[in-house]
Amino acid sequence: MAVKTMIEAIRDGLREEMERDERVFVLGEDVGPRGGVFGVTDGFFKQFGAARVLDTPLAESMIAGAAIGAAINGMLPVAEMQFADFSHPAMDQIMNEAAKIRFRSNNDFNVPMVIRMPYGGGIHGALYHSQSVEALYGHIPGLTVVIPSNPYDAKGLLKAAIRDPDPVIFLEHKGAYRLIRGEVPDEDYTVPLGKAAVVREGKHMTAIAYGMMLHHCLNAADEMAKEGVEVEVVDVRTISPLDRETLINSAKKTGKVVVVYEDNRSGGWGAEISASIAEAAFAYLDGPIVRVTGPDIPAMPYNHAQEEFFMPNPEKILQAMKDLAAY
Amino acid sequence: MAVKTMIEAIRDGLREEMERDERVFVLGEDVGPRGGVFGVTDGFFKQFGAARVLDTPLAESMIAGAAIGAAINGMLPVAEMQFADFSHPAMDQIMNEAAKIRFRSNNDFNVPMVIRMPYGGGIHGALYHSQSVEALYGHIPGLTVVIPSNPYDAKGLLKAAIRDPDPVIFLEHKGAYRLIRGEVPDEDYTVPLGKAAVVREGKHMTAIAYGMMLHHCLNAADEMAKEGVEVEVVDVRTISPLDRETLINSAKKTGKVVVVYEDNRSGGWGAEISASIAEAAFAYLDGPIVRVTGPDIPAMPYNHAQEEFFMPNPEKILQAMKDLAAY
Amino acid sequence: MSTPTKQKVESGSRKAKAKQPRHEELGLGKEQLQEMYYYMLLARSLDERMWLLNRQGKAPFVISCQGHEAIQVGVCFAVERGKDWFLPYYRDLGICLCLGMTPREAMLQHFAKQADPNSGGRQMPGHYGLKRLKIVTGSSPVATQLCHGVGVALASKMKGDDEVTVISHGEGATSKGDWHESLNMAGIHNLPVIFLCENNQYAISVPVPQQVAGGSVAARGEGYGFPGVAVDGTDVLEVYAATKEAARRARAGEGPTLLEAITYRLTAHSSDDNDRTYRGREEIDMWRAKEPLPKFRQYLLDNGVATEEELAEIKKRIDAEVNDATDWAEVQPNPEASDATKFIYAPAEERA
Amino acid sequence: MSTPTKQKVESGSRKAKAKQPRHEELGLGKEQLQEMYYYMLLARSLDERMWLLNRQGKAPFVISCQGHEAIQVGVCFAVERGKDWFLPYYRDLGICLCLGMTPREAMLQHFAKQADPNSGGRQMPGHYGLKRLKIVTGSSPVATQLCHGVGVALASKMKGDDEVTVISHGEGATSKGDWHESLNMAGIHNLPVIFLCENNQYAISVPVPQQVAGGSVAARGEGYGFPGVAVDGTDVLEVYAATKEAARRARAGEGPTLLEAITYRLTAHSSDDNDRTYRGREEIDMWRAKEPLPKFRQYLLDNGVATEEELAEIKKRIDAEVNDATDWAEVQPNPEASDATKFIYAPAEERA
Ligand SMILES: Cc1ncc(C[n+]2csc(CCOP(=O)(O)OP(=O)(O)O)c2C)c(N)n1
Ligand SMILES: Cc1ncc(C[n+]2csc(CCOP(=O)(O)OP(=O)(O)O)c2C)c(N)n1
Ligand SMILES: [Mg+2]
Ligand SMILES: [Mg+2]
Repeated sequence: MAVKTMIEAIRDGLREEMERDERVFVLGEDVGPRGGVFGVTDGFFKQFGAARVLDTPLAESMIAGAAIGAAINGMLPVAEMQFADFSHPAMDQIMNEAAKIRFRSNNDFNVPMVIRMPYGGGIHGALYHSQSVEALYGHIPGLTVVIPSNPYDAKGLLKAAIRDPDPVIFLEHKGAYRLIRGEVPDEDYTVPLGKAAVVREGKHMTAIAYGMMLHHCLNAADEMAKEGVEVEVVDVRTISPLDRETLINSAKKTGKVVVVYEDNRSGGWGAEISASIAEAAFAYLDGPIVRVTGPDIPAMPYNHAQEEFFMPNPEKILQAMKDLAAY
Repeated sequence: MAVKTMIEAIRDGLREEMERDERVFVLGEDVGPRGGVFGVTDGFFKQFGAARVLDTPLAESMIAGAAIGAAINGMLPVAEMQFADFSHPAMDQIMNEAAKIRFRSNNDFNVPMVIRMPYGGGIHGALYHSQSVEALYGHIPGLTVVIPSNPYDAKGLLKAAIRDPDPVIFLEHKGAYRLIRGEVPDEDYTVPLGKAAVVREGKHMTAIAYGMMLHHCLNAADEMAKEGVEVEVVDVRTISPLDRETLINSAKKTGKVVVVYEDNRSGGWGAEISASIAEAAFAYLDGPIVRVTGPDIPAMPYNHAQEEFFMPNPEKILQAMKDLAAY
Repeated sequence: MSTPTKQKVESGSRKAKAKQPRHEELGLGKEQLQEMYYYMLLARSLDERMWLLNRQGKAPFVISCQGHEAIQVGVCFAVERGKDWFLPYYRDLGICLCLGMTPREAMLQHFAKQADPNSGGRQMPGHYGLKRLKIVTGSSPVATQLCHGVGVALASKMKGDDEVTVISHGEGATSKGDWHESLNMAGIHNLPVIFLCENNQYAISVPVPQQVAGGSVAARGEGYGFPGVAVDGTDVLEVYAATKEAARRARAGEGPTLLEAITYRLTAHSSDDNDRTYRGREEIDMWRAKEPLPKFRQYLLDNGVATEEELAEIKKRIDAEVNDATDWAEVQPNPEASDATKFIYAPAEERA
Repeated sequence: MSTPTKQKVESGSRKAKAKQPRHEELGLGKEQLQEMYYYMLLARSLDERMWLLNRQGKAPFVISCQGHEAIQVGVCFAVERGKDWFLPYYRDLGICLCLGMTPREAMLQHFAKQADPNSGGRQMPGHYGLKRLKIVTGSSPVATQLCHGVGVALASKMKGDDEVTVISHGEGATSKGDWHESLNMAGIHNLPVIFLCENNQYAISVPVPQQVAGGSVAARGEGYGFPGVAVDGTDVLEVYAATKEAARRARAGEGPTLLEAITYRLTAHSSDDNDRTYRGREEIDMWRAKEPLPKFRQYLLDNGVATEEELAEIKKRIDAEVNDATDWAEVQPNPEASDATKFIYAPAEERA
């Protein structure tokens, strides 16, 4: 197995799906000759041509809406929002249209499409190139929202998303693109949507996270292990529909839960995770369900000090774990 | 004091503010001669003229964005989204612009504006005239999100919102417009933003809700009282920033909490309420934090049976309260 | 806004050439014309019945096609029904009927019955969607279907399918960002799309001068590099002719056409509206005089396309169909509460 | 996309009338012209320094005005600075300097320093906003400022203030719904707005033919009922003349103007871009030959507006200012982490 970065795994997955199925095509801003501003579609324009690697006008609502229409007429579009922060103009198309089409047509129509969005901060992207949007999309039934944390999952989940008959929002952490590496098999595989994964077993405490934060949790768990506290780390992977069973089982097993997310605290997706556990695992809990999150400020600042202030990191998580362990 | 409906109280509050301060003006679709599709601005066109009661083109993003600009240039716009369900095209302007302007300009600019949106279901409005949107906007720091449950609060909160120097999303439950009546003083008053209210005291259990659901909770609490269970009912009033203190104090006092919201369950605003309590009041809890919510389906159906299936109501709440009381 | 302005009529009514009636010039025969009349009257009759049922408390909501019949029927007859795609909006009862939605199906929707083929009673009336007829499911948010239609047409082009996509909407919809983004995209890719604007002078209460800067929707075509054509939307033959040309262009790879069909909304916006707050009797009367149905009726009689008897026969047939549809649909089963959780995602076996 | 097409030049370069130099015809004197040149060169010099600092690892990001200087300076000199409102975008360093942002302030922003008057180091460089100069705070999402500008102008009109609002943006921004919604609103209310499109042929990598259906931004004005004017954006006097007329119209209550100033983006999109993936050397060279700065320099010399010595003096002054700004700003304090929670809402005492 080759070791790849996140971005390579995503690129490979997308390319293989385009090779496998003629109906798959990509559309978005600068995905053509430029290969996407992060290079996910690097080389695609040459390999697949302008028709299947479509540079669109700067119009996110149209990108999402045209993808819906193309999906209805037999294609399998993979749209790119250049940054998750710029997906807001498409929220009407994504939330009110894509998410509701199977439901509102009583199963007559469905929308097999994927919208990829680079998200997340810590990359000097400031207010508008750092946002987390999973809480907004995760709230909308009809959408499947995915966040991979490692190259293996990224490729397998992306393939599953492209083959899924319903709209999938596929969020890729920008900080992880080149930083996170891992083994990826050469043969075709998928990772099932809707399933969380226990990526580290432990019995004293559960840490729940996804995307970049998963790695910070693993780092913090390593530290905790040195002090004899075995932290079970759960990778949510599919934000919505949420695999409550896996999360709740882990919470029941350890009795203590830390939920970590990069998004600002209030109404972040970890609130749903916490509430689900508070409702279903109350009798098993030995301590409060603790959240380590971005602060409730409007967005991530550009300057280094304030960006660092915003981002959860292993130290902040470790502190919360220690406090909870001592509860 | 006169008894008024919600809609009368809102209309009075808005009219009085326009009379009090020339900078206040309304803009939106059909707010002019038509007086708004629900009649909130009925008579305003005649009283204040076309310039201050501005019928806009059908363009929600522009409505929100132009309100931002007008606020920056010294006016106090009160924009109307005809239905909360149609505010999605304006989410970029509301979330990425209005919410972040004071922050991003380091306090150089601010945006004193209000966006009113009728929300909520149970009125045969189907998928697109029934939605709850407080979880989406509540998640965004920089916005203040308000939901009044009664005419007194509606008028007082609207006045506070108009006088507030930052953007306020003001959500009005359509089902409550003509149904909910209450005493409203003639003299000028405001109800402070950011403060929840304990509207019924109790010691055995806390029910937390807002908008229409608050009334269903009160009804259910009446029933519980007959069985000797005193339910404390808390009206959240300001969704965000959330008055955690009042909610947590009540939870600590009673040890049992039911959170009720009409929105679909996953990632609804009650998840934040639940998570906040699970984190801060754990040691005081005598039972799981229970949620009574709309189901996780894409939206409210039009036909009666399925609409009823969607809406939380006093019976469903009562059942949850009984179960929790027995825990 | 009071009179229908004909900004630019590029096709239609070429009166010259001796006395050949317009329909013959257009290659339309007696049978087709009678069928067009049938659909116009069917749409009107069903629509009127829907209002009646609403007033009787049997259906909470109506939104009307009255005044739009000539546009909707004219357009449908000029394209290839069953092969071409439609993205209608809530006024397009006439379009859906022409494409093959039956009166019974229309009434199933009106009563929000379980068997409503558009949505199983989930959506409000007027929210169409029938895959078998290539009518793409629509929503309430205005103008979103423009983007979908552009995507449908893009897919047709990518697959090499000879399909035209008709996207209809009101003039209020032209103010939305989605409208612009879609026309721009269609123009860039020369997509086989007909943008059909049914300009009925009002968006609920807001009249054209407050809605459309410059006053003309058709005038905007040029800015996107394709023709914008305004036609008299009360004249079914004029609409037919303009659509025929737009469809020809689309099929020939010449790209989109923006068609503005000018008419008047004869009813209130919907059963929830009260139009007396914003428009006067005289204006309505003035437009009533130009109504599409009597005008076409007269044309049929004047040109010997139909006799009074034939027209009476058509009306009788329609009355029977409307009665049948109403009576039949009313007693069909209502949706089950528990079915509300169905069809959110594909069943597990269809998933990857 | 290779050559600057002049779709429609309604004003500017009226060559006729004997030999009067263009600037005199426009009522501009020697001092103003030298000042214009000063600002163009100042913008270019600061911009170049910013790239240098970026390459030295002292600033993570640059986005450039190179190629846009004639537009930005020409526009500013044609309106009333200090009185009129501006909603610039990230390329408008030249506009902000002309309006009174100092080189030191520009460098505070570039280094994201605490004292950065645009955002206190919170936003990326190029995200301007200075209330004292009536420069409205901008964001990254493209085209949102169009709506704000329309609102600013609406407020001016409501209050009876004699203010013009200039809203600038790239040609990529014209594809956004907000662009259309704003032009429509401005047209309906005849607002005193200048929509300034700085068409530099690319939106990151996407060239005009894939961005603008029909190929001309200016051609879209007509559809909104107001003039669309295309000018050579490398010619500061042509931009000045067209803006002067647009501002006159706005102040006279004649409504908005859509001004398309055609130029070329001389650098990569930003320091994060690599433009060799999508455009060739020859194209860049061809445009380099039309650069705004040498062209204007030559004009000044040819028309006796400035001597080589005077120009050298200007350059010297600018070099000193750029050095001073860099050195000074670099050592100013960085923002404090704990200040990140400030200024989300008004302080309690300002609230109702
Ligand atoms: C995005 C959005 N905003 C507002 C509404 C409410 N609304 C429904 S129909 C309508 C007017 C539409 O006017 P027009 O496009 O002219 O169509 P018409 O009804 O006149 O045929 C409005 C404002 C909506 N459905 N969607
Ligand atoms: C809504 C939105 N989508 C995408 C982006 C990413 N982006 C930043 S600048 C840009 C291109 C803008 O091109 P143009 O308007 O022509 O301005 P230019 O940079 O050429 O001056 C893009 C796609 C963004 N900032 N906002
Ligand atoms: Mg209309
Ligand atoms: Mg550009």
